[in-house]
Amino acid sequence: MKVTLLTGRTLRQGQGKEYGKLSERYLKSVAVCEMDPDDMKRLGIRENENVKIATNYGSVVVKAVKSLRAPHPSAVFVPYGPWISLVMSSKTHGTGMPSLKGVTAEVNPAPTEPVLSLPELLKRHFKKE
Amino acid sequence: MDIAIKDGKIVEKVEGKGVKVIDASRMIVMPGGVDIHSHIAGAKVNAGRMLRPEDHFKDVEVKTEKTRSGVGHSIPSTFTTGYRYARMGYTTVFEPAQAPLKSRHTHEELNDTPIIDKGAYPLLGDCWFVLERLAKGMIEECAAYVAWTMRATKGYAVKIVNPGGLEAWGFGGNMRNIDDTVPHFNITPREIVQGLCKVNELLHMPHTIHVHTNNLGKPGNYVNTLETMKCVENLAHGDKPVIHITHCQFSAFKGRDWHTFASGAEEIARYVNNHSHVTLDMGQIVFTETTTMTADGPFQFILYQLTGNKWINGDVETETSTGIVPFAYKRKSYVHATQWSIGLELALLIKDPWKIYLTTDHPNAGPFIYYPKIISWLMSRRAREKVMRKMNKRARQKSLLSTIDREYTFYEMAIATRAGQARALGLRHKGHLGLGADADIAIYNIDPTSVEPSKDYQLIRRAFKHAAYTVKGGEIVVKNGEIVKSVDGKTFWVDVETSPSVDEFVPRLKQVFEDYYTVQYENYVVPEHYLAVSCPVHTKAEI
Amino acid sequence: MPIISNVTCPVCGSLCDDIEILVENNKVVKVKNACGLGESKFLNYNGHRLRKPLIRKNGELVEASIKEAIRRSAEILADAAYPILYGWSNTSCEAIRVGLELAEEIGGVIDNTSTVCHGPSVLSIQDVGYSTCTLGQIRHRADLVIYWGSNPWSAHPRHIERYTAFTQGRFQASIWYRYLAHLSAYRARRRLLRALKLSSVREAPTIEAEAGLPPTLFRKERKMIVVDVRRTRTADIADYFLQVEPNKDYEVLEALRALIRDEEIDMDTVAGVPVETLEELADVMIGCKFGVLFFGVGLTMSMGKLRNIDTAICMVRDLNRYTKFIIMPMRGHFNVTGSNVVSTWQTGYPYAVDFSHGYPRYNPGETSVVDILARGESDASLIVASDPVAHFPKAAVENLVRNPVIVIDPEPTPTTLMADVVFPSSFVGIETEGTAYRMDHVPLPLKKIVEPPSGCLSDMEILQRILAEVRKIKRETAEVA
Amino acid sequence: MVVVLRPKRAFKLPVEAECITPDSFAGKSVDEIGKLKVWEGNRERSLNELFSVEGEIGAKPEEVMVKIFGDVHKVRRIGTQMSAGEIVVHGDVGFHLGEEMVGGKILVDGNAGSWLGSMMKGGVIEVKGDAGDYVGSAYRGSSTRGMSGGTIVIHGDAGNELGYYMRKGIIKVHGNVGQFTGVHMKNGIVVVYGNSEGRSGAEMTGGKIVVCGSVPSVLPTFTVEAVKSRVKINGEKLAGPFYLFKGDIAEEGEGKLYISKASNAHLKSYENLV
Repeated sequence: MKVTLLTGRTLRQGQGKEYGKLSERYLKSVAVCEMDPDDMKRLGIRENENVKIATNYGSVVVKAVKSLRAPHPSAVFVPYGPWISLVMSSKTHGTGMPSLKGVTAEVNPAPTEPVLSLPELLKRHFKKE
Repeated sequence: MDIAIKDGKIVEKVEGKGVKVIDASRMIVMPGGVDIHSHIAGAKVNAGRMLRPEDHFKDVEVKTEKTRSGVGHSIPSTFTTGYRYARMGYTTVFEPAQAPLKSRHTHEELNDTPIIDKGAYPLLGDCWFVLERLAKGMIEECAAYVAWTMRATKGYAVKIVNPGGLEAWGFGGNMRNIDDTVPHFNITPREIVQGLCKVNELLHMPHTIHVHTNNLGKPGNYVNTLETMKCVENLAHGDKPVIHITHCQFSAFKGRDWHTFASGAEEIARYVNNHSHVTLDMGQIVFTETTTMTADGPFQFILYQLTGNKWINGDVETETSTGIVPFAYKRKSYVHATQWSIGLELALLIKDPWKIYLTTDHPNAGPFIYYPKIISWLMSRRAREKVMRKMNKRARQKSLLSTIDREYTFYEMAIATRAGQARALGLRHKGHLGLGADADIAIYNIDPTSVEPSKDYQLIRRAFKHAAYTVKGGEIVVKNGEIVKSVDGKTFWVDVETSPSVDEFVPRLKQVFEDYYTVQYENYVVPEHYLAVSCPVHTKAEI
Repeated sequence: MPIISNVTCPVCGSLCDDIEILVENNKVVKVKNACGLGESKFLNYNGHRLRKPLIRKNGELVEASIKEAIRRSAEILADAAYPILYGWSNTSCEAIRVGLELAEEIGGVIDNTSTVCHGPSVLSIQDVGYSTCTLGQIRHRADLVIYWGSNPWSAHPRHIERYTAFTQGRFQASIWYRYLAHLSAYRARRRLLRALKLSSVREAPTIEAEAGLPPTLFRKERKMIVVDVRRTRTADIADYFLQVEPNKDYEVLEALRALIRDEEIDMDTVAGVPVETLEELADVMIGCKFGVLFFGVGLTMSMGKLRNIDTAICMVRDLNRYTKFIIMPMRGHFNVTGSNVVSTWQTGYPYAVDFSHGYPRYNPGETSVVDILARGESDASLIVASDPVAHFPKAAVENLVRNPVIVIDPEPTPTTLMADVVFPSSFVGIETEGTAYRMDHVPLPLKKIVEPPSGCLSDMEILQRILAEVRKIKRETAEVA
Repeated sequence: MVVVLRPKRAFKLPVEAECITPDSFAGKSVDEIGKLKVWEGNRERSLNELFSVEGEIGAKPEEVMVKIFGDVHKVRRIGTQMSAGEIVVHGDVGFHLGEEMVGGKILVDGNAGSWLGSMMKGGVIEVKGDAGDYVGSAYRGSSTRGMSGGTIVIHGDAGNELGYYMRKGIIKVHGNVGQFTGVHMKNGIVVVYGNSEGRSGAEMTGGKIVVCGSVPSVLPTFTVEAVKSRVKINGEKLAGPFYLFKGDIAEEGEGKLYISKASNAHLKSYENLV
C-alpha cells in the first residue's frame, strides 16, 4: 500500500531513549509503525505484526501498531530512530535538511521477516573497515 | 617626554635592564580609545549576526598564529570585534543595551571579545519593577532594585530606551511623546526619565543615565529631545552632568514628515552650549551598508515598513524589546545625507568637546571601522566638502556645514574619542596618561609638528585606521596595525553598596519574581565567576 | 539529604529551571516538577553508561586509557583533510566554544543538530527575519496560541503549562479549566465511538465538524489552535484543530497570507481545508491582541522545508500591521539554541561552518554535514553528544562510518557502536555545570548535582585535551619539517 | 588561444579553484598558472599539483579560452567573477560554476553542480546536461544580490529554488525543474520547457516565469488573468496557449506566471474565472 511516511518524536521514544538506546524499551518505542486502523484492516494486519516499509532509498521491517491519532488514512507515523532512518533519502536540495517527513513509501505485511535488533541492524546495513 | 609603564599602569619611571622602549618620536601618543556606545555583544547583536550571512561572507579574518578567525562587516564576530577595535587604538568599549534577562549572553560574548576592556548597560526604562515603583513614587525601592540589577546582571549603567514605548510595544503600541501615558502602568516617559535620574544620583553611579529618546528616528523629534534634557535640568548639582543623550543625531530631526525633514542640530547645540547637565554622543552616519539594531522595537518596525528589508523583532518579558533591520545609507538620499550632516553639525556646533563624543552607534549609523573617516571629517573642512560635493543636492544646500569653519584639533579629537568618554563613564584610570592611569595607549603615525589635518585628512584617516602601536594594560597588542598579541580585557560592572535596610528589598523581589518571569530568581543572577576578568567598580549609595 | 532546587532540566528546549532534586549518596532519588521526559532522564541516566574510553583495534572496540584515546583522536583529526565535527546540541556552551576552536585549528567543518531540525528555519530567517520574543511575553500577553506542525505534549511536555495556554499571566488568565472540560468531552466522544464500533456500526470517525470554527475562538480569552497533518495529543486539548493534508502546509500558509491581506483566492479548498475556514482563521488572527505561532519540525522537515517557515514568518510579519504577532520555533534538544548562538558569535554563522580555508564559510547544502557525508567528502569525524548513526539517512551513515569516527558521549548509542574512539563523558546538567539557551534565547545555568563516576571527564575537558594534543602534534610536525 | 587543464587524479575532497578564470590566467605563463593557489579540503595546493596545465595563454581575458577535460565534479567556483573569455568543461563540474560572473562564456557538456551562476551579473552559461539546485540564485539572506544579468541555458533538468531572488537576466531550462522556481524573484525571466514540480513563483514580486510542461498545481496566491495564445520572450515566440497567472498576491506581487494549457488539463477550472 502506498502511504505518506511521517516521522517525529513521541513521549515514549523520548523516555525509551533515557533507558539507553541499546535497551529493549527503546527498540519497542521506535521500531514501530503507527497506522490508521482502517489501513491495517485493508492490509489484513493486526496489532504488533511485522510490516515492511520501503522507499526508493531502502527498506526496513518494524511492528505495526494501531494509531491512537487516527484518522489519518494512508499516512503512517514512525518515531525517529535507526530503523526508519534506513529508508530516508539523503538528498537535501541544497538546504542541508533531508526530507524526513511526508516521504512517499510503500507499506506491506512482512510476516516472515523479523524486526532486527540494533546490533543486527547496524551489522546488516553498515560496514566498518 | 617619556611615558613609563609598569604592571599595566603608568608610573613615574621604570629602571633596570630589559626595559622595553617604544620610540614614539614624531608620532601622536594618546590614551587608548574609549567608546561609550557600541553594540558589540549580546542577544540582539548576535541575532543580527545570524540574520545577515550576506554581511559577512565578503569580509573575513583568517586565523593566524596569534588570532582567531572571524567575519565582519557591520556585525563582526566577537574576536574580530576585539581585534578591529585594538587596531584602531581603542582599548575600552561599552555595550549599551543589555536585556537584563539575557545578561549571561552578553557576558559570554564579552568574554570572547579579546583585548578591549568592556562593560554593558542593562535596559531599565521599561522594566515592570521600575515602572511600578516609579509610578507609586517609591524612589528608594526603585533604587534598591537598580542596585540589585547592576549586581545581578553585572551591569555598568542605567540604560533607558524609548521610555515606556517598549512596554507599550508589548501589545504593538508606542509612546507618542514624553507625556504620553504607558498603558497599564499609569506613568509617563518624563516620569521614568526623572525617576531613574534620581535613582542614578542616589546610587552614585559612575555614569549618568544613558538615554535613547522617545520618537527616535522620526521627523520633528528634536522637540522631544529638548524636553527630555530639560526634564532633568533641576536634578543636576553643579556642573556635573546627569543625563547622556545617546546617538543624538537620530534624535535631532526637524520637520513634519520625511518631505519636510530637516536638521534640528542648531537647537540642540544651543541648548547644550547653555547647559552643563547633558552629554551627548554623535551617532554619526557613514554612507555604507549596515545593520540597524536597537532595543527600540517600535522604531525598528517603522524602519522595516519604510524599507521593506528583513526585520527581526525580539521582545523580552517584563523588560524590553529589540529590533533589527539591515539598512543602506545612501549619499543621494535627501534624508540620509541630511542625517550625515546633522551628526557633524552637532559635533561642530557644540563648543565644548567634553560634551559630545564620537560614535556611530555602531552598527546603527555605520560600523565602528569607519571612525577614522569621521575623525577626518571633524578635523578637516575639506574632507567634509569632498563628501558634500557628491551627496544629495537639496541636502547639501540646506546643510549648515557649509557655514561652519570649525576643525577639531588633535586635543579636541582626543577628548571626543577617549578623554571625554572616559570622564562621562566615570573611569578614572582611562582617557588620560597621567600617573596611575591604566597603561592603555594608542600611538599613531602622525607627526603633529608637520601634518596639517585640514589638508592631510587622508593621512589622518590612514593613521587612525591602523595604530602604529596599541598598548593594552602595559602590553603591546598591536604593531603597525597588526595584532601581535591577544590579551583578555576586563569587564567593568558597578557594585553599589546600600544600607542593610535596603537589602531587605531582595526577599520581596523574590516573591514577585515568579509572577513576572519564566525563570527562577536564582538562575537570573549572573555570578561573578562568569566574567573572564571581573572588575567591579564600587560605589556607596545614599540609601 | 540535600534537596537541590532551581535545577535546569537538560532534556528539551523548554529548559524548565524549577526542578527539585533529592540526592542521596551521590544518587538522584527523587525528582519534583519535571515532566515524564525530564524525570526519566534524571532517574535513569546512570543506569546504562560508558565508563572507559574505547579504541577500535582489529575491528573491535577495546578499553584504553584516556591518554591513549586523546592521542589517537588528535592524530586522526590533525591528519584529516576535511574532518567534520558534529553534534553539540546536548552539551554546554562552554564545550561548544572549545569545539569551535578545535574546528578552526584542524580546518574542519563544524555543524550542529539544527542542520536536521531547525536549519531550514535559520535559512528562512536569514531571508526574511522574524518577529519573536521570550516566552514570558507569551505567558503574560498572548490571547491566541497556535502550534503548527509541533506537538509539545510529547516533545516539550511542560511548554503549555509553563509558557502558554495554561499559565497565569499579567494580562491573560490560564485556560486549563477549559482544557479539562474539553478533554472530558473528547474522551466521552471517543468512548462513544468505540462503543459504536464494537456494536459494528460503521461510522467515519470524524471528530471535528467540517463547517466553521468553534465559537470559543471568538472569545476574548486566551485560546489555542493546533494545525497538523494528524491529530496529535496537543490537538486534543486545543480549542480548535485544523488538519491539513501532508506536505501542503505551504499552500495553507500562503492562502492565509493572501486572506490576511484581504485578497480573493481562486480556489474553494486549500490542502483539504475550505477557504471559508481559512478566512475565519485569518479573522481570528487579525482580531487577537497578541498572537503567537509556534512551529515545529512538522514544517521544517516536510516538503517545502525552509519555504514553509519563510511564508509562516511573512504571515506573522504581515499580521503585525494589524495586531501584535510573534513566531517561534520549538527547539528540540536542550541546548540546540545555544549551539547556534555560540557558533554565531564566534563565526558569524549559526551552523554548517566550514573552516577549511582558515576562516568561517557558510552555505548549508554545501557545508552542512548530511550533504558532505552523502557526497562522501569528509575523511574523519568527531561526534559530540549526538547520534547521527541513528538519525541520519542511510547513505550519509555509510560514508560516516567508512572513515574514522571519534565519539564523545556519556552513553552507548548506535554511533558509539560504530566508532573508532569513544570517550565516556559526564552528563551535562547533572554531573557537569555549564550554560544552555532556552528556545527563546534565554541563557540559563546548568547545575552539577552529583559527582560523575571517576574517569568520566566533561565534554569540555575532553575537547580541551584533544585540542592541546592536536597543537602538540602540529608543533612536532613543524619541527620535523 | 587555448589553455588545457586535466585533473591528475580523481578528487574525493572538495576542490576550490576560483583561480580558474580567463581573468586570472590572462598574461601568465603556463608555469605561473600552475603556481596559482587552490584548496583541496583544508590543504592549500598549487593548481599544477591537481591539474596538468598546457597550451597558450592570451594576454587579455577575452583572448583566453580555458578547456577542462575530465571529471571535475568536485571542483567548485570555476569561473568566479570572470569578465571575458571562455571556459569549456568537457565533463561534469562542481558547485558555484560562474559565480558572480560578469561577462564571457562558459560551456559545460556534462552536468553542473548547485549554485550555478549564482549572483551572476552578465555573460552566458550553457550546460548540456543537468544542473543542481539554486541555479542563478542569491547568496543566503541576500535579497539584493540575486542574479542581476546574463543568460543561463540548461539543456537537461534543474533542481529546486532556481532563480532565488533573481533580479534580471534570463534562465532557460529545456528539461524539468524542481520546486520553488523563481522563489522571491524580483524581476528577470525564467523559461521551463519541461515540467515543474510545483510552487513556481512562490513569493515572487515581479518578473516572468513560463512553464511549457506540466505542473502539479498552482499556488493559491496566484490569480488567473487570461489565456494567452503565445508568449514572447526576448524575441523567441513560445506557442501556447498559456494560462497567465499573476502573483504572488501574498507579497502583493506583480509577477507573471505562464502555465501551458495543453499539458495541464487539471487546471481547466481556472478558465471559468477568466
